[in-house]
Amino acid sequence: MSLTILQKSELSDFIHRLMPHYRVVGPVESNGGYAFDEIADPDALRLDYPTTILPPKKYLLPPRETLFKFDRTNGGYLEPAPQDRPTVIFGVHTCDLHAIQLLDAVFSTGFPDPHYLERRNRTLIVGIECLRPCDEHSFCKSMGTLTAEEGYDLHLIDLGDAYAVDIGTSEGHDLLGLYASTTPAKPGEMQRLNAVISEKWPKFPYRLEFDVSDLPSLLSLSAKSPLWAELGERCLACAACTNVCPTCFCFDVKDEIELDLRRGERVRIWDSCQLDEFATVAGGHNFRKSRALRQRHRFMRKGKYILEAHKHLGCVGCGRCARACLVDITPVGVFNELYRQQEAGSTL
Amino acid sequence: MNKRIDVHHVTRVEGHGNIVVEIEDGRIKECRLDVVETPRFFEAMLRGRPYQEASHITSRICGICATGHATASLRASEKALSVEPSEQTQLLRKLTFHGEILDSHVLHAYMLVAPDFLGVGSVIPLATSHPEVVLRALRMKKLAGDICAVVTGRHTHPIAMCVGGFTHFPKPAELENLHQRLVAARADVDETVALFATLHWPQFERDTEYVSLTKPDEYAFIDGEIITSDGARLPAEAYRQVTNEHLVTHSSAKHTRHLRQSYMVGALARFNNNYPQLHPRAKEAAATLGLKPKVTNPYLNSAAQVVEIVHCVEDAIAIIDRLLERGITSEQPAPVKAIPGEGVGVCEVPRGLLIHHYWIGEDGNMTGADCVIPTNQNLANLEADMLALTPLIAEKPIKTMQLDLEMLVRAYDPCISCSVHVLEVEPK
Amino acid sequence: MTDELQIFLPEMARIAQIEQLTALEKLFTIELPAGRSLDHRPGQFVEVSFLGIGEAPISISSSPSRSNGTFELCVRKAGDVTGALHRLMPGDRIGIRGPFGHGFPIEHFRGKDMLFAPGGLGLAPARSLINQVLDERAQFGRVIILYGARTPSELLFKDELKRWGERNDVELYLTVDRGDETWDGHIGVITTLFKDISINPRNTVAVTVGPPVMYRFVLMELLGKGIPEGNIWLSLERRMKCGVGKCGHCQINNIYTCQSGPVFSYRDIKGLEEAL
Amino acid sequence: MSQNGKPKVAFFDFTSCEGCQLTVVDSLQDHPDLLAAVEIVQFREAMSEKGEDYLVAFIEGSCTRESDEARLKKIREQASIVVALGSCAHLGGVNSLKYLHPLDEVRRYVYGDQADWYDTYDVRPIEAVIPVDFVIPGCPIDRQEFISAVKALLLGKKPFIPDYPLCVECKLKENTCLFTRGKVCMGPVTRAGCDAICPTYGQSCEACRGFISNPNETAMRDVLTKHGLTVEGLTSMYTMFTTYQVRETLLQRKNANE
Ligand SMILES: Cc1cc2nc3c(=O)[nH]c(=O)nc-3n(C[C@H](O)[C@H](O)[C@H](O)COP(=O)(O)OP(=O)(O)OC[C@H]3O[C@@H](n4cnc5c(N)ncnc54)[C@H](O)[C@@H]3O)c2cc1C
Ligand code: SF4
Ligand code: SF4
Ligand code: SF4
Repeated sequence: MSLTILQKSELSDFIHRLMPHYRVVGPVESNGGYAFDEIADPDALRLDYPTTILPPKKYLLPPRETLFKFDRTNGGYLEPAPQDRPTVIFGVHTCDLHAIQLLDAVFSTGFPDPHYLERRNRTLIVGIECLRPCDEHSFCKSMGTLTAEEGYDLHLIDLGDAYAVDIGTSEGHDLLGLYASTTPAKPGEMQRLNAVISEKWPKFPYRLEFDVSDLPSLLSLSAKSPLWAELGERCLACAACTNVCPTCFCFDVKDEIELDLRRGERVRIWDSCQLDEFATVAGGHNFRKSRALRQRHRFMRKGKYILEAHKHLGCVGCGRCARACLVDITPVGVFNELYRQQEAGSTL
Repeated sequence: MNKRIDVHHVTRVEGHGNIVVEIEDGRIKECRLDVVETPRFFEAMLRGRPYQEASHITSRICGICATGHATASLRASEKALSVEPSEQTQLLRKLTFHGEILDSHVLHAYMLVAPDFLGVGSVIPLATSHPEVVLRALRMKKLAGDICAVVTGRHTHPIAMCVGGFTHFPKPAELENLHQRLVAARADVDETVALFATLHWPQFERDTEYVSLTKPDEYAFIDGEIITSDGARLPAEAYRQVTNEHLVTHSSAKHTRHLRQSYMVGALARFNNNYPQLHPRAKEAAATLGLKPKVTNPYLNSAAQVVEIVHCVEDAIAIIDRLLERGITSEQPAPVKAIPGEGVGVCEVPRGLLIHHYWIGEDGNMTGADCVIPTNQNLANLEADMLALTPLIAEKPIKTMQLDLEMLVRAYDPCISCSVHVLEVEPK
Repeated sequence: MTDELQIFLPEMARIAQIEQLTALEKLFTIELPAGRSLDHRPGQFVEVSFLGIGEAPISISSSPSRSNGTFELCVRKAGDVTGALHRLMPGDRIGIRGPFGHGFPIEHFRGKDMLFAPGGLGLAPARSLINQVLDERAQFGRVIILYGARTPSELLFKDELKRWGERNDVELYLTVDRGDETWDGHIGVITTLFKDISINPRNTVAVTVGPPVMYRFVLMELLGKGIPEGNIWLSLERRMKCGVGKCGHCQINNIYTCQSGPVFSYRDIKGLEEAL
Repeated sequence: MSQNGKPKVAFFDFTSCEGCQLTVVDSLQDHPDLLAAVEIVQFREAMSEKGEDYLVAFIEGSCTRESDEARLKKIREQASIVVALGSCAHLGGVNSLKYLHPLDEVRRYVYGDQADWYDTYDVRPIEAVIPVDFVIPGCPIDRQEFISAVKALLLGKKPFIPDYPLCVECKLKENTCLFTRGKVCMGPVTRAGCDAICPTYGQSCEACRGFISNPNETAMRDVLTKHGLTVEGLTSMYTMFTTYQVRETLLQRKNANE
């Protein structure tokens, strides 16, 4: 880890210099909240944002993405998808950094996914250290995502009138070298950094009533819990929870065609395991017909299946799904309830 | 001589109407426009609903003047509840209103009227014979629709308008984009004026009473006093003195009359009554088209629409300038100051004077509503025109007669789905 | 992006031949470009594209031992893509991706008695393995085939069934749920065939492919006969949108059917909450 | 099919505001090639020509009187494919408000009871009169969805109409949920496909596209009441476009209980 200092007054210039070469995105005010969006005016960037509705995932796995184009008249001539501009994402919280690491794992294991990986390779990530919880829904500390050792090219820590910049990769180093004016960290700034970091931790509460390392086994034991049925009663199957999730990656694939019925493209679009038709096959059989089963699948995936398949937990504690759910189905609530049920069961 | 013309469902008009003309021994026995649209009871439907829903329900009276109905509805509620919309709200409303007038006039002039003059049955053959004309019309219509979309989400059944203001605000970049496109559209507008200046309008004059809203300092579309070419001038609230709605047997729509047997509303009436307030470029266009108040050939209603196209484009540009200059703020809707209440909202929708009159109860629910629709006001006048025209053309072959009559009906741009609102509900 | 990395880009293949098997099923013979062979294993599937409509996973129905540079797909008209495939003619082109999934581990089956119990359309994938086994007949013990369809007219590959029935090294039992005037064979669901056969459970590999509802009952029979869980093989159907372990649709607990399957031994999946 | 190989389509209107037909006209702005893809043989609002030979009939508007039934049946006889265009045709739509006196019944719908309905010739969706092959929902229809549906029909596949809640699209729009802005919204039980245009423009969804086929009614009621909706408010939310559906569901429940 090497540290330099970027004065806040220099940030705007940094971004301006990036703009001819990169698509620069980051959190901006939107709709009474915040959203990651393309930055046209560096002053619109809000690095001290609490949270966003959609995570920065949308720049790596877009909600709708062309897989290839075709022309049916020309023997089905196929053309690979066009590429996005190289992108710098500013202001990624540590929970989202963890989520991106999971996505990296998902899309590079087995058949590597060229669409994701190409985009990922052309994306630089500038993280920002969280100094206070986004709101009452975040539970990053419990999930072990309140800090990130890797997954960023640059990482910013707010020291008041300057950012301490932690350089994570050589690409990050070059970006800074080419486009930003920074100064080496002075001893006073190192001290401030230490103070900032040590002050932040107590501000974050632990919200799980057990250690996260017990989560997979807790879920294994909970396959038959009555809680799933209860969640099934409440759930609207609206998919808000999965659509806002930084680690969800399920998708549907569709063909779109022009009116001439010749040219078209195959696209992938976000899908959700919470929707009725997600596991329905021809003939009408639905492998997860009830909302209860779908909720179980969701939480099992977050706390167990994904970990087993990709060595990362499928939940990073960002709290987005909890904020989005109209019927208050939240990971913290669910996991703690399962834990209490287990505790009660094992002491019977 | 015996002749019978029965156009069962006049095409290229909004809604269902039949022309019935019967000439027996050279005498006109029948001459009427039957409105056979199903009554839709909108006023009854409003009763008991929260006032916030009224504009959403009434916009569904008509897909073409949806924004007009919504605006009249909001103004009626606002008057009833003593709500005073901000300057920004008024500007945004005017802007989207211009979008609708443009959309409707372009649709009417190019797609419904022009085919008659170019000798085809619809705009579809025009796409091959006069592609540039059709593409221009589509381009202008798209711009018109986009104005509405930027301000209210969409033209047909606008979304972001509510009592007291808006629930969504355009971004400056979106307005700048519209501004550029409007300026660029002047070329299309000029072409439009030029095209319509070449058309040979049927020669037919019949003076009548022309009724519209009026405002001292602008060409009135939203709010204002009611004025008539016969010299009457009265506040909107007194609309019943003008409209005198009455039922006639052959129509599910109500007819109206004022000082004469009938009166006319719409672009021609506005043009005749408010010529001084037109934008200078619109006045130039009027000159090119050979229009000078007072115009008494009803076929020229379509030409007056072309003049209004010019006016609306110019005024939209001016409104956007003003909005950009003062900046757009995401303001809350203006508050309701009094409840219950009664209010009258008036607008000049594409087809003429539209009146919504609401009664809102203490609980915020509608207790009564009355809507007076331009097409209803025109029906009696249209029949009077038909009656005057028929003897003049009685010698022509029946096909030509029929076309002349149909063109007359279309010139009025009747909006028949709007016109059927038979059931009136007064507060008990 | 180089072409080898393209996991979603299909290859345009030619339909060499189409045979109408039943009212709903057609058999397509497919040729890859440049005479390339598909190199599949029995039990694998391909993703078939009709450009403009979409993709559908379809099992390879021919056996690798008979490839001749072509392969066969037996397609039931079930919706948009399959319906569109049914409207195609020989010479038309379709997109092919794959083969995907693990096939049957045939190397572990050699020397064993083979009991096949496909139901309905399940014969399509099973046929690939059956023909492979028959082509290497000497390497296997008994070959028993129990096949059931709903009605006689829905029986697939009737000519082939006939040929199998005529061989003296194949024990073929057919059944239909509902008979008709053309049918003088056994009537009843597939499980009613089991009581007539005796097997050596220690040396038998059972392969069953069929609709989800069938498995529970067939498994009861197979386990009842004493076949070890590790020697019972089935092929699971799931919705699939990518075939490459990404889209999430085919997930059963922590596994992706398209990658770890679609062929599984009962031992592998019986612990999975949602498998059967 | 006409001689040029283009399928012949016709547009018909019943009781409606004609906004959906207008939307069809509007869709030409972005897709003038529509005219090259199909041959329109009847479209009263926009053309005088009338052809009686058509493959696809797009029907706008509700059936509101007995005489409409004969006309609908004639169209059904001629057309191979009948598509209901917009809320009025699909659901009865805003027209069915006309008979909305029995607020009590709607209340019972929302609260899961059964109800007694009076019998009258009521406004009805066209599906209540003739079989409908496909529906393009919305008040008005969505231009894009209309074009996509035409393409699907041309290709011989079923038009894709989502059967999941509006919230799916609303989230992708990154709208702040109206429920957290102190409003209420029908999004969680309403069929998506409009790109959540009303919430995006700051207004509650009024369910103009109808309900999804498997709504969680109980949970929805709890959400609405938790956000302060009174019984009257609930009733009004459930009846803007869907009075007919609410009645039908109630009737079915009543019959099921008898
Ligand atoms: C591993 C595997 C092997 C298969 N082998 C064969 C075979 O050999 N022959 C054969 O005829 N069929 C086979 N199927 C089934 C076949 O994939 C489906 O019938 C087909 O996907 C339906 O697509 P469609 O576009 O025609 O139908 P659609 O119009 O898309 O939909 C019809 C129904 O199919 C469901 N469905 C949609 N996509 C899929 C999907 N990808 N997988 C399953 N169901 C889906 C939908 O929920 C809908 O209910 C196999 C399926 C799998 C998973
Ligand atoms: S957000 Fe809540 S209601 Fe919606 S699908 Fe997820 S858990 Fe169910
Ligand atoms: S605003 Fe409406 S549609 Fe959007 S998320 Fe909230 S409830 Fe769903
Ligand atoms: S948001 Fe709701 S009311 Fe608005 S268009 Fe969509 S479905 Fe209709």
